[in-house]
Amino acid sequence: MSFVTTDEQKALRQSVRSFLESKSDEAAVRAAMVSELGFDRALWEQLAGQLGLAGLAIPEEYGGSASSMSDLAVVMSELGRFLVCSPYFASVILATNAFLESGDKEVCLAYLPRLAAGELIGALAVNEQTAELAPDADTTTAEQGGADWTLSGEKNFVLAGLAADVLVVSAAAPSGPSLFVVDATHASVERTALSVMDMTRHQARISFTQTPATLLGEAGAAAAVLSRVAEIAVVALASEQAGAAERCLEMAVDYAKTRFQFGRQIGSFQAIKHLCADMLLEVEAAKSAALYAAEQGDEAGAEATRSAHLAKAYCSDAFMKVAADNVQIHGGIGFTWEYAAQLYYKRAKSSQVLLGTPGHHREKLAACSGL
Amino acid sequence: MSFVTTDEQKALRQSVRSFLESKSDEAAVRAAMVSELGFDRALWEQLAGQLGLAGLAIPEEYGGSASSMSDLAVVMSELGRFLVCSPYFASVILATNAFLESGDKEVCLAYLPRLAAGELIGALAVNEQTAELAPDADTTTAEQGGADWTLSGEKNFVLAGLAADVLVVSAAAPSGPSLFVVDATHASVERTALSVMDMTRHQARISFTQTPATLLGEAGAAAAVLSRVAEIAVVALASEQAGAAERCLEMAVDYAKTRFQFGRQIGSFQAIKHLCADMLLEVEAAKSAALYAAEQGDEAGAEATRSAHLAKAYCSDAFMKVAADNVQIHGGIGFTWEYAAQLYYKRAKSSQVLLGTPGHHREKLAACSGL
Amino acid sequence: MAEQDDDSWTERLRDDVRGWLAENWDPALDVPAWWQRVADAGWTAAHFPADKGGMGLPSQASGIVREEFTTFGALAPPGGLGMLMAAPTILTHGTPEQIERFVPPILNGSVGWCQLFSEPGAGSDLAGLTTRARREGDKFIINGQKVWSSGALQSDYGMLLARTDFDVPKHAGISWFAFSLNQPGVDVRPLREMTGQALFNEVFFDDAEVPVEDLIGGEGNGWAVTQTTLFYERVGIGAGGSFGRAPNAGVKNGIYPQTSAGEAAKAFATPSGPATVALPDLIALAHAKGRADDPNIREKLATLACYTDTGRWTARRSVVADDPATANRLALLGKVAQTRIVKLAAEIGMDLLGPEAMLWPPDGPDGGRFSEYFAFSSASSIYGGTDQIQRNVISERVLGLPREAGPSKTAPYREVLESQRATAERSTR
Amino acid sequence: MAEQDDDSWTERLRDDVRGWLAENWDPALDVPAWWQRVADAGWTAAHFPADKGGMGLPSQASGIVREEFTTFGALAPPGGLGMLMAAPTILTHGTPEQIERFVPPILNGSVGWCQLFSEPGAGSDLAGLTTRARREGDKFIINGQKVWSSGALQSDYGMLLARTDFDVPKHAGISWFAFSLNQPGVDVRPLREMTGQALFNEVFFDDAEVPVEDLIGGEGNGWAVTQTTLFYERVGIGAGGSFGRAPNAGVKNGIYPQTSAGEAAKAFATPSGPATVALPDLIALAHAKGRADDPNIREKLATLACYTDTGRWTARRSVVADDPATANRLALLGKVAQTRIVKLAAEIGMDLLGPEAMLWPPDGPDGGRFSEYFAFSSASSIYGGTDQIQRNVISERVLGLPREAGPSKTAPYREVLESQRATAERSTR
Repeated sequence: MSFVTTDEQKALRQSVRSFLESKSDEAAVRAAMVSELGFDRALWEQLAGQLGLAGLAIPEEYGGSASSMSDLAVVMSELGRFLVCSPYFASVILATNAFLESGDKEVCLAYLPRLAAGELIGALAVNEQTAELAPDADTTTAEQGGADWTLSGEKNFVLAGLAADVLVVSAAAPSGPSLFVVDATHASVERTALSVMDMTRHQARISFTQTPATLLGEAGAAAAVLSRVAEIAVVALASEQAGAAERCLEMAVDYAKTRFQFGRQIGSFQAIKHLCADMLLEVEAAKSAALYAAEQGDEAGAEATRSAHLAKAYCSDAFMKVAADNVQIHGGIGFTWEYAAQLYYKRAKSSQVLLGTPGHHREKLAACSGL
Repeated sequence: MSFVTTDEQKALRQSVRSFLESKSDEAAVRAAMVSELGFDRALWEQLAGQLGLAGLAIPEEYGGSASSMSDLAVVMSELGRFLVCSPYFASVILATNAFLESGDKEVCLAYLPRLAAGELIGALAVNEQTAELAPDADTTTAEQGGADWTLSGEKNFVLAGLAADVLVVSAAAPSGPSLFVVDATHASVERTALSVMDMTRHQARISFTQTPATLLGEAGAAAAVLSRVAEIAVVALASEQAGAAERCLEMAVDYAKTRFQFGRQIGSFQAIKHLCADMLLEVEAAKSAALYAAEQGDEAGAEATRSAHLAKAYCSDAFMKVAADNVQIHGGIGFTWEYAAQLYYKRAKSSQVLLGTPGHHREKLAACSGL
Repeated sequence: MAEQDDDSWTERLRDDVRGWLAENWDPALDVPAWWQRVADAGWTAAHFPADKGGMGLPSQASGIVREEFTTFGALAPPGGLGMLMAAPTILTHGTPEQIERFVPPILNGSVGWCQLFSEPGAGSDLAGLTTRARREGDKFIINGQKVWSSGALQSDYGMLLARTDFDVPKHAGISWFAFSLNQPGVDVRPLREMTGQALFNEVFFDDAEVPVEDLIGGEGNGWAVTQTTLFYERVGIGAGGSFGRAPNAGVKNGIYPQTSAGEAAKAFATPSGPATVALPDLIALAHAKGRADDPNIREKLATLACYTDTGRWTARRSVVADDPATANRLALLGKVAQTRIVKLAAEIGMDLLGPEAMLWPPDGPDGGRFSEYFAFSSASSIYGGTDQIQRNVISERVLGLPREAGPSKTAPYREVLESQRATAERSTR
Repeated sequence: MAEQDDDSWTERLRDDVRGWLAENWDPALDVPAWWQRVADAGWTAAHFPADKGGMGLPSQASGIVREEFTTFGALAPPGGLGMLMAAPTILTHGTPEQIERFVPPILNGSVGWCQLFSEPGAGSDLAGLTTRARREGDKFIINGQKVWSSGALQSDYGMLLARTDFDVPKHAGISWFAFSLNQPGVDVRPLREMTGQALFNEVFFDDAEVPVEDLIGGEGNGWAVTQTTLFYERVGIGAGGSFGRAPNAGVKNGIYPQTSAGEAAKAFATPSGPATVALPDLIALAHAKGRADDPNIREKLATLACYTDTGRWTARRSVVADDPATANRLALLGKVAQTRIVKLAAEIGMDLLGPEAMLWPPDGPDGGRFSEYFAFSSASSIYGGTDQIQRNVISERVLGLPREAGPSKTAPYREVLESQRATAERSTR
């Protein structure tokens, strides 16, 4: 572990932050979250084009900039801070890594350059009854006729499912769970928006009826590929959670300094002060867990796996606690629709559950720790 | 549920409290806890004789006063409040109820009148590896030769094991786990004091080598009898815990009012005030649980079982938390040997574990609650 | 969880109610006529004195009466904030004339009440309110703003706290009014909450009026009157309240959505709004989700059982306590006891749902009620006085710990406000 | 839990240490001679400036050096409170002459130090101390009492805070002395703790003396000096300290229990006293008790893993931070992070033991260490500043939240004490 922030990372954070401060303030978030597709296309194109963030995770041979997980973590934490409504996580983290980890150079060459440029938006359609990218229980099936595959079945909880142009889908093939690439706009694909608590992160239910599909990687390899994709994704998500949690603390502290009750700033009361101190402990511990997991995350291995589970378990509960404490410190106004505290509270819940609950990851962490 | 305290109960509490205030103050507790047998015989004789408390749980036909569990709960909570070092729980609750629940009139007639008078001290020797009065795993064995039984094996965690005159012992007999009465002073009985954290409650390891024993009740009936004895005992223990917890709160509040730091009573700081308020919630909830379980405790049944598990689970953790908070509010002095806070802290731990951890009882409570 | 009331008076009361209903329940009556009949018989507030429209029974009687009405299938006596808070407050502090004028319309359900206490700048510090009541002849002119008024849109009257004097110390300048909402100077605006619903309202006063004879408890004595109101609120929000299970009283201007008492009884029997998520719901959900054997879930549900039952039992101990100090001590714990129940129940619900916890009504199991309850649960430690305020109150009034030093309690409130404004300016500069 | 330092200087440092030890480690030397050799080479405080006996390396160097010494089997450089707190304080606030006089005997381990800060009446409120230092010619005369001095019986010097002026405001009348314990006016009495051990002492001063030239940082400037001492204490108690793993320095009067450095190294390699109960111990215990598959235990141990690792990583981030504000922000969290680790570890240990949790040394698994650790754990939120004080400090110094109003900060402390006495009398009457 180094925990050293490079000058490049500092510059990256600064540029993303200034960009989002002007382009994704609370009003922009609220506008995007009630839009049909749940994101602002102009913002997406600038993130991908002007800032070049869509290609961060992609090797140069496919048109990306081959950055480290620690760089990605910087971007994710800023996206979390601003609650950005964006297919970034779905496309740049989930779908892109599914392509990459498949090892299928031909298909990668066909899609990754456009994903890296942000011209295509990808999504990963694996979950049916669980949220953990575990394809073993897939009821979606793949049938082969000659060289062609078709998929039939239904996927649930697909992030950016409506926004996506291309889907990576897991399905039960004769040789086991396999990954496929599907044109999201094909007539046989039916996409339904889910009603979700966290409106800053739209999700869809997607059904396939004999939908033409291209095999991605080797048939039967989905479980291994997705296991590594999930590991990378929870590390990215942990950074997003830590960034959002830090913003909740700042909101709470700012309010505590400016809100007067009993003729005093409420931040002068020990009950509030100590709650804020505990929030800081959670925030910094979450940042530590996310940073460490990102440092370990570039290469697969036992420590990458362990630190990913630890980061997701810890950051999930830390963000949830800090978001709830932020509501509490704001009192009644924190509970109103019009105030931003509720957006973070709901984001904290969706992030906590996404890709496996903290309890799920603690169980995995125990299994990685000699238990 | 009535939660009505009768005038008789109020009078009982008052008389026990005044008695213990003069006879079992902290100095008396410290003297008794380092004595060889761990109790003050004069105090025991007065409790049994002058106050008539040893016969509370015993029907009149055996020389007792046939009081209700709610009455017993009053006594137990006062004993808890003063951390009284006494074989009361071992003899009056555990051993006495083992006699009674066995339904063995002949043996009861032989022992209960003297137990009711406090002339005999009883103890219950069941536990070997667990603390839950579960005789199924007994390695202690009972052999029958004609009408005579002998016991061989070792019992652990026997409350008042050194102080006792007579032991009720569980052992594996041919027809299953059975209960026996043993003369604690018999030469074949070897008693060793355990080194315990909570010195106000001495325990012993007791080994039997072909020790003569009298069968108590029916052979093979130990599990059923002890299950009910455990139910009664945890209700009594819960009352003791609630009483001791209440005393911890009082100590903490008194100290918070008289200790000055930063030129203020520390009880004027919100951190301390709110901790005390939370302690009150725990104490009153514990009292509620203990009172309810005592009201339900006179007759066996589903609600008696459920409320006993709930009371032991809740009161255990409430007392432990309140005892730890009391140390915290006292700061450094609370951590010293010479200050009473540590005695309650250690008593809280022994009480928490005795007759099954809170986790054990929550699991049972879940099983009683449709899970 | 069998429970027995071994007090024989409660059994007698239940018999009396059933007997009376057998003779009097008429589903064809309109709601006002039925409630008038109920009130005339004394059932609405059986725990009130006999000469004040009640029967002089112990306080748990009102809950028992409502249980029997509901079990019988009859429309229960009116409840709502009027019964919960306004009636007992006016009974305690009102003049005989005021009691005569305000209490009967609460008991017969013809007038609905809301609370007009909190302000944007006066939440936890309720006494910091600045809504102004200026005396003009035989009336007061009201200007200012209130917030967090639940049911204000459906109410005829509000319990209004306003400052009648800025030149005396903070707590001495407050008065408590029975305030008619049916007048031009009042603007009620729904306030949308995190749940997406608008249970609460903002209420704006622009030269609204209240006659002098509707001032309860005397000018400048409002803070003392408020303590009574808040006491009944705490008892009600805590685990022991019985009016939450009663239909709301008098819908604004006497208009009822149902045409007959029978229809109203049916509507009341069908729960509406964000239903509470309680232990039995979660046990059923655990089975439905195949998690009933999960030791971590069992541990949490058992803990919830402990919180729920001890909350209920402690509330009961408060009710049957034979000295007021004990009753008060236990009643004051109700709110914080309730918070931990609500938060743990909400958390277990989310835990059991797994990925479906991300859904929201109308999606998600059971119409998304568990998600909605989770959002709602964040407010449980805020409404009715934050948990921080509850703990202050408990530690000071029950445990006798010292109050915190604050700005002068004796300075005219005008000066306190000015100095506060100066500090705020300094700290934002 | 593989960890890699990708900073190449640390690898170079490790090589240097190993190389030096290969040439210099001599187990036959007596301890003072060995430690003199170590100090002369600059290893004791490699993070100190080169002209102050160190090597000018980053602060994590001292931990790395000690690791390598221990791995090599050599007696590690001296640690203890002198290295942890006294040396950096004197380095920061002392005169060149004082640094020259006090620091080298710390680096070569010939003089052991303890802390003389807390008093019976000044715990959380350390600045409320009343031990008096009265100037008489070229010395100060000390009267009063200290408490919670760990190692005072084994130390030659104490970091003494005493009040040199009662007629100025509370924080302005305090001075920081390097105080010799080896004199007649000092009485050190062991203080028995809940664990039955006496790690701490009470220290009584009866006309004890300290020469003027041992006043560090100037008269009346002790509070500022203390902040430096406390900063190093916090860093040390928190998850990041490295001197806890080092042998204590100079046992009183230069007498060492071991005759040779080799023996001392062996003694240090064998842990003594109430050993910490850490995650690996508990994982082993879970297996030994057949509870490794229990989901509730797994959940708790995983949580402990989270606390432990995030505590370690946050401490590390503090060490490598390139701005002092971040370093301080993270270091200040160390103590509260440590509390939750200790308390959870102690609780899991008890949980795993079942009925054996009731036992006490010498009975119980592993000699009763888990029970002893549980008793000890209650102090983790108290020693080194209670968690309440830590949270005050974090919220004020890191988050910038306002201090609480207290008694006047400008009044002469004598008056504050008098008014406090009056309040106390009133409240106990």
